[in-house]
Amino acid sequence: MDMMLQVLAPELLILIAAMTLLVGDTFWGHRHKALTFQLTLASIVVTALVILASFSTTSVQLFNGAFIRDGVADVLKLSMLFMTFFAFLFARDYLVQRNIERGEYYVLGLLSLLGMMVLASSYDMVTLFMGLEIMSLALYAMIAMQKDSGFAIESAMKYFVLGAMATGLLLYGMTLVYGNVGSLQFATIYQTLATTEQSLVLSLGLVFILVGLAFKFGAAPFHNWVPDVYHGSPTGITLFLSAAPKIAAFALMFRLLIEGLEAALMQWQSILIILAVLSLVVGNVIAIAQTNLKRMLAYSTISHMGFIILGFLTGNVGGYAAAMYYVVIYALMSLGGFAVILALSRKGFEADNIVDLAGLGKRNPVLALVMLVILLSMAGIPPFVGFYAKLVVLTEVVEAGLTWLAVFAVVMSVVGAYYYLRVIKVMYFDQPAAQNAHDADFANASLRYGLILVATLVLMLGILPDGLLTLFNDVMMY
Amino acid sequence: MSEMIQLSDVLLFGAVLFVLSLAGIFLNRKNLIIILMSIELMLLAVNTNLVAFSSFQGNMHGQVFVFFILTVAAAEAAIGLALLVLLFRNKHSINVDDLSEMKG
Amino acid sequence: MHAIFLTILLSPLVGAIGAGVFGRWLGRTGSHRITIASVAVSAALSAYVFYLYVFAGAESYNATIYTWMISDGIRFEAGFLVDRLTATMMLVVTFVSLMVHINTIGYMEHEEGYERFFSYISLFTFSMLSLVMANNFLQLFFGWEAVGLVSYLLIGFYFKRESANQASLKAFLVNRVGDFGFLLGIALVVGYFGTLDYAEFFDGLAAHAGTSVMFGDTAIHMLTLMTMLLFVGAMGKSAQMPLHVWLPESMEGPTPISALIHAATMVTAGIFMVARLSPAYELAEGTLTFILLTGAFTALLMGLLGIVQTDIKRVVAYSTLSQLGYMVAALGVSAYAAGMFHVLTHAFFKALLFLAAGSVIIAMHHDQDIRNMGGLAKKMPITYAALLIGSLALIGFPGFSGFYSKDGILMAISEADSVAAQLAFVMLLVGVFVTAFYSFRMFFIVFHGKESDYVRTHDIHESPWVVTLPLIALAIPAVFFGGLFVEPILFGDMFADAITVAPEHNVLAKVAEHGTSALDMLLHGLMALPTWLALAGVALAWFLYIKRPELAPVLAQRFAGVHATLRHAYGFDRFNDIVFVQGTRRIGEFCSRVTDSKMIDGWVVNGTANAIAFLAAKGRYAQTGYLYHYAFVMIFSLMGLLAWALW
Amino acid sequence: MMLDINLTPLKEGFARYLPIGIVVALVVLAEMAMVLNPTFFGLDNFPSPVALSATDSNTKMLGQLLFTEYLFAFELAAVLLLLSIVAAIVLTLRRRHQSEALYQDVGAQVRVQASDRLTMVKMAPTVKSNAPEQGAE
Repeated sequence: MDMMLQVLAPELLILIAAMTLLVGDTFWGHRHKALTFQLTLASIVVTALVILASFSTTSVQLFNGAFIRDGVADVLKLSMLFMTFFAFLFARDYLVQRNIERGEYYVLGLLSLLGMMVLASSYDMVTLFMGLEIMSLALYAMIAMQKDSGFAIESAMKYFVLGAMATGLLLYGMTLVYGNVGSLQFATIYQTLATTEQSLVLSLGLVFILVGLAFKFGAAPFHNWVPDVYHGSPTGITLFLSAAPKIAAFALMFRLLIEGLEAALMQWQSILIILAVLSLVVGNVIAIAQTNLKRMLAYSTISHMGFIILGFLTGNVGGYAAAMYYVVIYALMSLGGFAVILALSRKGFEADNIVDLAGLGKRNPVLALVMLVILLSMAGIPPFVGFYAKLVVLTEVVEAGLTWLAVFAVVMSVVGAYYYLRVIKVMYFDQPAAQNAHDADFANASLRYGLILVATLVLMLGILPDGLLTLFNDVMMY
Repeated sequence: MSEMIQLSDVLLFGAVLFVLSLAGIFLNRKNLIIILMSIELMLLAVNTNLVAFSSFQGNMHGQVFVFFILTVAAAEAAIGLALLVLLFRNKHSINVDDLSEMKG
Repeated sequence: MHAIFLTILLSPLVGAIGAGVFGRWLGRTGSHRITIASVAVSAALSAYVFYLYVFAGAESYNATIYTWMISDGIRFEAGFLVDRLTATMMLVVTFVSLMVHINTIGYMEHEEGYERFFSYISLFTFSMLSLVMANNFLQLFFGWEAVGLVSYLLIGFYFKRESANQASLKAFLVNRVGDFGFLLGIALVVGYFGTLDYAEFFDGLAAHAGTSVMFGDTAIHMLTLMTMLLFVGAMGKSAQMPLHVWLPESMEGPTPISALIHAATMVTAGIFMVARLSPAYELAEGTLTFILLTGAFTALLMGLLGIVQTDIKRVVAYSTLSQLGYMVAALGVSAYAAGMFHVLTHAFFKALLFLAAGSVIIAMHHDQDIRNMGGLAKKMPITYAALLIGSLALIGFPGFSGFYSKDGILMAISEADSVAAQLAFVMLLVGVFVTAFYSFRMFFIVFHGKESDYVRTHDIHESPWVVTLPLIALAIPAVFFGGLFVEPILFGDMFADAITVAPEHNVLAKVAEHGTSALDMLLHGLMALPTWLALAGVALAWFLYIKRPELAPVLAQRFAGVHATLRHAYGFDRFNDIVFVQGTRRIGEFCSRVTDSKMIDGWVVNGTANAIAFLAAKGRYAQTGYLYHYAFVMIFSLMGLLAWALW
Repeated sequence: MMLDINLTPLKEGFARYLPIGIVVALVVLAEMAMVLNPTFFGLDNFPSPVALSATDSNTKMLGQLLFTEYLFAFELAAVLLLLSIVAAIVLTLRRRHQSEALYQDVGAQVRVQASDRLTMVKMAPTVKSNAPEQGAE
């Protein structure tokens, strides 16, 4: 029992924090407005410390193999905690200005985080499904919390309906796998599939599962929700939405497809190739036509998801580690990108058009520099870490014998570099519109220093990329 | 014995339900409530599958899964309806066509 | 040594970051102090290193200081390879950069973005140093790209000017074309040699001397292809035809930049690269011939264009293009030392010319049109002397730096016995005449000649000391550097350990038979054709612009029968234009209009971009905003994937 | 329905769209039926399940699984339900600002202090006029 508590400690801590805040906020909410916020951040830090303290690459299973804690789970959870911490920290002022920031916001956020952590640790379909639903439902509600915004509600509704549909497709696929194998547990499924011949039934189930997974990733052609939701959500929530849940989507894909269905590689590899190619095209090409920065970043997300899928479809451990590396790096860059929009927004003004960045190089050199670093990194230009992440994935793709796919991905990246550079050009060479001509100062210090930290990380990880990657490779091997 | 129910009969029934619910989502252009109902129907189709497999294979896991899906369906309905209420307050309509401010 | 090299490299970076990030707090004075101090440190240490290597005979240094990553046995590193070639380049880069830094204080005095400018030029110095000090292709490429990027930023420095934005974009794009070749070349290096390190690459050359690359059934000599691709990169950076188009337009940037980047350092990166990789080029005859002809054509054709320019900076810019052609031509006959020698002398006198031109521009209140100048000699004597020295060096007047290096190149080419070399020799000889003519045309119009209305009505005076001091400092090497170093560089062993020349290619050894000392060269030069051609050019310029300026209408009449268009001549420029340039310019215009604009810009660059933009615009429509459309897309895709998986 | 305007064009779009929609739905169904048919799921592969004997209790079996193997998921289900309650309340509860007068905040009434109701203000007997300055503003 002691061991069980220790293994479950991260999830339990987050759950306890959420429950405490839910009740506590009604008592202290009027007087100590910042207390809930501070406690939320504190609980995230404590949880991260607990994970770090008990970090190990050996795997422990609980509940007859419904729950697993291994190196991958720990690394993913740490990344999620990191992203969530900064998403909350960056967004606070923005949310306060728009009357979104209430105790329940943090409760929902923590519960969503709980769902993601459960996903990262799930080892059977039921746990996986529950984690997914807890994460998703909390996200739908968080987006709609800006009740006076038609955009926010519209995007929440679209996300909800399409997300529920995708969940339905995913579930349908899972039932067929269950029907084929007779078990819900990934370990059993893996063993059964490894020893039996694959049937058409499994193929059918796999298609449904992949459609569901592709939706959660936001991979084309199941990407339509991404731009609308990223655009319509309050930026403070887009920030959250674009970082940690993508890591959770990675966990979902890793547990279900790799740990459960890896034996069916031949059946899912070709489908993943289609998804990756379409994502790279759609993401990079349509982003060019965007005038809204949030939408542009959303399309760029789609292209990044293409890269992550590239890592998966190699079908070997190095590829999965590369995909994990990429998703964490992507989340970090996305966090920074949306936080820059946050830093520029004021009450009653969303700085989410690309032209709103005009002249930023003059108005706020530090912020412009941060954005420059992030955009160059997203474009995959050395020495920033984005380059390295792309390189690692491409190396694995080439090693898997899919050179044409790697070349294609490089070409699409070059196309993609255009729209990132365009933003840089606007920042440094364009004149700001009259209403933006003032100096853009940082609203608060945490945003300023947090952003500098993110940019520094993007640079430092690019210069010293090996440590993190080695860690990811190690936990993947276990 | 041909009048006995085969597993494939149940599965086909589930498939029909499933496709009906899909069609309900993308063919319906007016009422959001119908979309919410379609989502419920989709989960029902999944449940049908699970119960059928569980019964024909003689293991209980599928039936347990059904319990969780039912729970989730309830939670989804609650949130879906809450969103619907918000939407109606905001736009005074639950018309699916009115959900198109964002595009491109 | 290690620490010294690191300090030399990183000191400008510190300055750049200081002025760039903290410029707001440092203010104008603080910014220029920190950057100048940092570059001065580099320059002083470089001088020390130069002394160590060239006079004290230090051993060449090759070490890796940091390994970035290792992938498939290929190491991605940063390191230094310092020998005499590098040490010389380092000194030139840091010295010219220091002069330009100081000059900038005066030139940019009243400009916005002062701190930013200093940050950029320090950053440029850092990039250029990392390029020349590299011991591997990765770092070379990093420096290569970084100088390109900073150059782009600097050309577009006056970003409020549309033309500056266009020019910076053009420079960036044209350089991309070159870089594409360069990158492919590096890819071949990695593919065949499995290393990025120069030393390992050189070691592997012998084994690959006969290797071929198969394209279908055609075999291509691998080293020729590789060196050719690398040279395409050099063509972009060193502005060789047809990738020269960006350099004249880059004059949109502030003048100190033109001096630093577009005359003294960056544009010579290509020549440096070829010299550095001389062991590989020695094994690729085809590439060498191509290089020779590219250089010769650039030297002559770009020189001709210089004749008709009316913008003072553009005259100097075209002369830069032409001189780069000389350097490249020297590389083409394996006279790497001669090419490098011209790089060095050119760095001094061209920086001098640009800064002097900048001084004139300051005096003219940022008017750059030479037709508005005239008779400035008395008003700004220092600038006058500087420009005169620079021009004499440029045309190769006996005794000046440029004389030794240019004569070295010409003699080297005359000793090579291929047909291509003979053709090149003739073109370069004509080029000498042309160079002298346009240089002194500009000189006479600006400083002698009739004072224009503008000059008469405005108060024009000498520039402040921060501008003139670098002029004096640069004038000294522009006069003496050539004579002092001609013997060790061309005929001695100055670059012996850095440059490899196959015995059968060694034209400089044949040149040496005529005598190796500066005095020998001087005596020989006095009797040789180039000197007289140069003097003839000067004389013609003098005659047409000083002695008999009224001759223009007469000449215009005389040539009327030959060229019908001459009737429309309305001045000397037009006259010159038609007599000397028109034919060339027609071709040039055709090239620029059809080849450049239509085919390259229009079809390849813009065509792809337009197609993608079109796709993007159409693709947006798929995002209709309607929920049921999204659902339908999903189901439709599901249908497709099901079909794919089940059949 | 709720909004009668623009109903005709809507219906036109619907009518044009309906056939493709139905075709796609039918194709998906057909594709699923390719697998979900007696070849794979006939009685040969899956014989009819044996009826449970009287001593077996389905409920008991379910319960046993639910509280052992699926205990974690069961707890998560509780979290999920709580989450949906919180979310639904947060989203739909609204403070009626327009009719605030109708509601009493008991806590505020209890907490109120005398100083909140009445404040003594010290005023100068006369106020110096500074009209010109105001005019300038």
